[in-house]
Amino acid sequence: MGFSVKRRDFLGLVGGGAVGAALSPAPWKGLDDIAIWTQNWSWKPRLPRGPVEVAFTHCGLCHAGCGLKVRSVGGSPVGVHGVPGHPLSAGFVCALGLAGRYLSYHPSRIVEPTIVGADGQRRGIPFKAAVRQLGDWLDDTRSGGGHGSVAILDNRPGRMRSLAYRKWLGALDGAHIKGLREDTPINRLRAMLDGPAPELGLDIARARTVLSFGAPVLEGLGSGEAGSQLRGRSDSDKPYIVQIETRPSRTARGADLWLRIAPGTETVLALGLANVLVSEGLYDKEIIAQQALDLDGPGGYRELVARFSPKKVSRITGIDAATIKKVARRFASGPAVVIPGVDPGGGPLSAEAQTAAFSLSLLNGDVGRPGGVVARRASGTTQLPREGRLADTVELADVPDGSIRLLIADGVAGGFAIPTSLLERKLNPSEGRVVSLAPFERSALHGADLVIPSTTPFESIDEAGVPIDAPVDSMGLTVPSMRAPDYSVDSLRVLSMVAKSSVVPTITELLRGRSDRIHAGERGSVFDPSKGESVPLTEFKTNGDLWRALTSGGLWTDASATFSCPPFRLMGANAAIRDRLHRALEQPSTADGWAHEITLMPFGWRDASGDGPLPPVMAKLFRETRLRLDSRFATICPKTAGDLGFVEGDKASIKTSLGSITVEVVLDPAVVDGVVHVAVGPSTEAFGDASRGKGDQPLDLPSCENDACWRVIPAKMLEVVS
Amino acid sequence: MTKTTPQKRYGMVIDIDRCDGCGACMVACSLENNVSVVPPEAGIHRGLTWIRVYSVTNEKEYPHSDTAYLPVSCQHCGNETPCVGVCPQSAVDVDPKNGIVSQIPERCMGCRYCMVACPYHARYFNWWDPVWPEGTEHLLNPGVTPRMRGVVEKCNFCHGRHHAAQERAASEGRSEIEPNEYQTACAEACPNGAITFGDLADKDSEVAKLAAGPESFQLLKTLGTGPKVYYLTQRGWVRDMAAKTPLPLDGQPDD
Amino acid sequence: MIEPLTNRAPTRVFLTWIGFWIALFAIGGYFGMLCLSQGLHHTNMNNRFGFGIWIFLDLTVIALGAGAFFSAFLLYILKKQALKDVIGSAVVLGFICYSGAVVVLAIDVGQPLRAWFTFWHPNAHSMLAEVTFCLTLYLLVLAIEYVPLILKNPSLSKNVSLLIFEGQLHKVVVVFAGVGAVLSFFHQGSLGGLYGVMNGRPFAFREHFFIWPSTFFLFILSAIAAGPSFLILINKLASKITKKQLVRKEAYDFLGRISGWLLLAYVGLKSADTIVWINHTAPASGYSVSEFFKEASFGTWILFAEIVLFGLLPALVLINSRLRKRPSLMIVAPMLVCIGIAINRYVMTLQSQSLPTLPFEEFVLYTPSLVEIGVFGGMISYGVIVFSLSYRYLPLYPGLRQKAKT
Amino acid sequence: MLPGMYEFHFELGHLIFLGGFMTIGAVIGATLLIALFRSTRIVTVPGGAKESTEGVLHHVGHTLLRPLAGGTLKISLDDLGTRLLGRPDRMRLPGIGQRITEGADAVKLWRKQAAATIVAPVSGTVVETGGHDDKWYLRVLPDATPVEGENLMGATKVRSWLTSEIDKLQAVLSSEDLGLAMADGGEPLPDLPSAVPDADWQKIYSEMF
Repeated sequence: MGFSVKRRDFLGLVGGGAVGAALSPAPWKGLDDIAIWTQNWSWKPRLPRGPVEVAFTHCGLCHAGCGLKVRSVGGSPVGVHGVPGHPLSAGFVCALGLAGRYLSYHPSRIVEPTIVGADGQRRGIPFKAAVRQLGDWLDDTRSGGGHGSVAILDNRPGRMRSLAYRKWLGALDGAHIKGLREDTPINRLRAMLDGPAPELGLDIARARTVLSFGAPVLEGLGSGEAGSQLRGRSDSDKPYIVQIETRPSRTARGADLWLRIAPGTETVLALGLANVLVSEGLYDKEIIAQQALDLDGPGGYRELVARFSPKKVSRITGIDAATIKKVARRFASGPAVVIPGVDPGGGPLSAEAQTAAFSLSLLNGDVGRPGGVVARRASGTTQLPREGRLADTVELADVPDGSIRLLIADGVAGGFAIPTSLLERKLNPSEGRVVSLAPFERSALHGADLVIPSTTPFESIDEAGVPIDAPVDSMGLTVPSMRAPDYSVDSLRVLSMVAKSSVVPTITELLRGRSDRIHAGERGSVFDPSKGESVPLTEFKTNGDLWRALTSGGLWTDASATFSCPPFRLMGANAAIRDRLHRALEQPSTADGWAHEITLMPFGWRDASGDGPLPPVMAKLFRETRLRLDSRFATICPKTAGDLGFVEGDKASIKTSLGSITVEVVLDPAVVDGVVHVAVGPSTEAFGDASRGKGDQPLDLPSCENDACWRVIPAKMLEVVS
Repeated sequence: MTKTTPQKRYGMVIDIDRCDGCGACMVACSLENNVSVVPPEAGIHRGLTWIRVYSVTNEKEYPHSDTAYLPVSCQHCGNETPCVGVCPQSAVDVDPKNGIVSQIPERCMGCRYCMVACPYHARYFNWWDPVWPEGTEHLLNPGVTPRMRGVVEKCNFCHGRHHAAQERAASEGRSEIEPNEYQTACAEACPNGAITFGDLADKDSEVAKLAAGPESFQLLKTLGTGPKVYYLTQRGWVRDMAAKTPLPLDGQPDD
Repeated sequence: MIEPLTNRAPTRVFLTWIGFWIALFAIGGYFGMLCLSQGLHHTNMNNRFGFGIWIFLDLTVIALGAGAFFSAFLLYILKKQALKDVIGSAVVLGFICYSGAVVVLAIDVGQPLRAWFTFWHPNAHSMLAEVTFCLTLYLLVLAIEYVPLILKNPSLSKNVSLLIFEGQLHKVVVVFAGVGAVLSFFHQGSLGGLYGVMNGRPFAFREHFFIWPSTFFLFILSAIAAGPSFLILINKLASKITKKQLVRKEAYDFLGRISGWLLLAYVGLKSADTIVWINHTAPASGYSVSEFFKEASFGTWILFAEIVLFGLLPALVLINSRLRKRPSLMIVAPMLVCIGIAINRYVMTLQSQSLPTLPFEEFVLYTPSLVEIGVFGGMISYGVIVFSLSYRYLPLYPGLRQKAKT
Repeated sequence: MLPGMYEFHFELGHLIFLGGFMTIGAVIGATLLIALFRSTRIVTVPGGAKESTEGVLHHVGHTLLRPLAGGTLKISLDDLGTRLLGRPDRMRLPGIGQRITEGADAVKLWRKQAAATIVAPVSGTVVETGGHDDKWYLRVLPDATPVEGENLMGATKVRSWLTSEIDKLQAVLSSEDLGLAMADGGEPLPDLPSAVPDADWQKIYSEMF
């Protein structure tokens, strides 16, 4: 009895307690705490904390050198923005620039010097040992090698750094080799001018017509800002863009007129246009009469173009005669810019195509004419602080095969991929060695015998480039916004350590020197990114003031110069090229009789291509949206697919005599029948790795015969049975 | 909400004819909002792309072939917002003050009902723990908290920036933020000025003018969800393809 | 030590049987842990398929589990004595279906720890909130209805207080039957509502009556139509396995009849709803229904199968008392009914997601990953285990002892 | 969820929704609590679970024989019997010293106008009567110590017999419309007559005792 009573009391107690507790705040507080805990499960990264500092700099990822506003917390950049009103980039930043800071942590970054041992295996070595090794190689090369046996591949010539290279090489009788870049063709034009010519720029903004041979005009050509300007402007005042390109690129699709030209027939089309200009007398008679050295006479330009009647040209290029006439007339109707484009993956046009294209500029009297080709004055870059002999700068294409014994590749990213075979051809077959100073595993340099990692653009001070469309010279600096890791080293420091004879200045000395000379020149104006306005250089009292301005993200721009067109040769001075122009109508013979059934045309994306890696976020986004297909995909037209028995999504292998790559078939009705387009550049797999076997296999395929041109590659496309 | 502050209706106008599919908006968005770098096996359907640029071709041959690029983010539906009603625990809501549809990741339990309900496929689920490459965590934007695994996320018109702008205004004793103080990352980054962001309620604003213009249209207007993202194009085929035309009750499209 | 009831299978046989299912359950459990500890990327769901096989099967299972509340409703409220034979098994089945579904749902959501936020910050307008509330409460009710069965194990019924507790529960079983009925009517409905309310998904969106879309009512009707059929199937299956006549013919016949008529009503309303949808609802939101069925994998055949082949046909069989006498048909027809309901849930869940709403989005198909299948297999085996144990240790079938005696 | 908590609005839909569910929850909870509470009132039945079942014999007349000190036996109703009768309205027990003969009527109990006659499980002399309503007992000095037999069962036989008895009971009940009495055909309720007032109890008692 008593027992049961106890139990009832007990229950009462418990019940009452429960009710009482429910009325107290305790359980609700408890629930809230649980809530807060469950709200943060599971893992989340810790965010940087602290005050946000704002600094200005220039982007060093390509030669466009866009102005950047960098927001940093605790010394690491947490945000990158454009700089409105910037004279060159006008607030523009491309996707790569926005995400570029992530490259410093890219998985493919090289974190220690490595060397390829006798066993062919790559292994890490201490920095000192690496430098010693380089010194030894330098010595044997010098003992055995003649002119140009030591060479530096410079992806961004024209910098003060480049001058230091040339001085260093000068002492070694070495060669300073230009890496590929989009204004490479302009040197063809300079070569066509008689006598010394200044640096030239294209005045796209003021042109009436833009005749682009596959240049990414609307995808960030030159300052990048140019393209956006062109798109942004209203139809009335924007230049008429004629895109001559086989691939349905974004520019081709956005251009006012897209001429889908048959692969590799640009030369013929250019001469066809010239034919119309000449026969209809649309060219600038005055200038031609005064300055043209090779118009008339046997084998002259007139005789040459006479053979390229629109009808004949139409048959070869696949563009109907009427259109050719129409374009020629439009072209002649005012100042025009001709751009023989360099594709980031497909490389340059053939030398004769470039020459033929620029002959149109000369015919139209656009050289030295606003809205055409304008001159830039040299400004403080000609002489070094300490005098010394400078090695000549040569195009990679013009380097004799097998001449290089020791090739040192500068670390800066070029953005333009080079076929492995091309580089290998230039090396001495027996003892050609490659030393890479790149911070990443770079496609063309995957086989480098020695790698000494340098800094990434956001970590080191250097000059931002001068874009192709800048009418005047300028000086902007890539002010470091991140600390350079201990394992990275400036290329000049490496050279100074192995320099036997000459003394190599530091990059800061070089830049300060140029800054001072610019200050002494008293020309141009300086843009202050924090204020968003420019002030005349003369307002800077001391050279120290200018240097301070530049090192805090300012930009000096030169005053524009006038330049009258000197005498010129419409077919250029180079006999070989002239000869090829004359034979342009002959069918191009397929390389080494390789029976091909399809034409492989590698291409690259302007801001995310070439030989550098891709920031993880870009790799991810392109992967998830398929907005840009990487080298794992091959685009062909439905008809070709039908003929070869492919359907969308098939796996295919593209073969040349040099090798083969495996791709997934993608269909696009806008592609030319019989052509396959494969992107070159970092794969979007993983974090956007550009290293061997992931990024740029397409460039292992071309053999790069006839003057280093690999736009059009005869190939086979076979089904892969899985 | 207080009666004194006038209603804002933040919205966006995207000029398809100016978009060249460079993807800068996507990159800027991901960086601004600390969108995690999802592992490669995610493929095209498991990623996180708050703003996703679709490339659409007219399937014609040269010279008639044409391609349009359509950046699609959350459309911030202003009417019967499909995702808000369905969320069982009020993790999605429309801010009555400015019409921004926001997702509260800390409250989301990841049932994904909102994703099923969204007609614009603009909501994304964290199938993985958030990942960034080794050592890049200190490059993240301190203004936006990253989301954890197992929750839904989407475009919120760069809420972090809106918040910051409001705080700045408050610190200067203003109740209103100036139009130029608040821009989304995508609008800021677009190199072609294809994206215009602003207050649709403000009739004089650029965005309101464009949205009212003859070339503007909304995606899936016929669903009656009242999206606050508008699109512009002069290309007939793009409009016909992108804007769903209302059907009469016999189920045939009317012309 | 709890002992099995008289005339049950020998221990060795039972252990081998149960062992197999426990193994299967373990696999499912492992896969479940994978999802909970590493994230849902182990499934094949994606941003276009927020709901996958789990939701589809949960809905199906819950619909079939409706037998529980519906029989309880008929027996206790409407006093349909014929159901006394099956009520035990019905309650157990219901408990299995609902508890299993809830567990799978917990794995299905990305942040199970936050599931309780639905009670903390409920959104009264969300059908899913309604589902959650009903499901939780009804699961409680089922548990309460299950307890007396457990207490009826002779070794337990020795304890007087347990006996009395059981008795007390039985005093109020009517309350539970009633509450259960209300709850499950509602959440079967709100499960349908899930789809009908999606104004952004023209394929799923339906006309509304007051605050509820037509699917709300269709789901209730289809569930109470399928529930009895499922009961028939399971009990027949159990009889097959145990080689015992567990349920009297009258019970089967009654269930069949109920199922038949309800299904007929459902088919009628479903057809009407479909016609309205084709001619009004879908066009009004800018879509012609032909767009929905243009992909072969979801052609009009599926509509036909759902309504006619697996709807009208079995309904006609089940309402015919002569056909109901045929044992073979009493297996085939209920089977068709259950499949038909499954198809309906499949279409509403998966087809509505396969179809893109954006004109430039693609049609996506989805196939479940091994993990998803494994987890669900685990749930099935959980059901078998619970049912076997209940059959072995609890007097599920009052009829059984009479048979045993004679 | 609760007023004053985030996301709670005093709007009709919200109130109906939450109100509805909270009410239902409350109902379920309350019923459960009540059941639990009742179940804790332990009754001490002689021959119930509290005493040892050592040497207890079970008579087919639903009586239990429990040997007590001094060779006497305690006679009381078994579990099922108790449940069948619940609390008798009236009872007639034999007087002390009175003789009872095995198989002959010994005790008579009335419940709801129905009378149940309990036969004596053994022959002997009543030495003590006790208890009240459902807890009555007789203490008897038997003529001979009872042994298992046709009508007296030990623990081994009892179960199957009981089950059959229960089935018998159910058969009787289910012949009428009494869903609740045999909760899903399981064990009977503690107090059947009150649970199923409208059954023909006279018939049932004559069947069972």
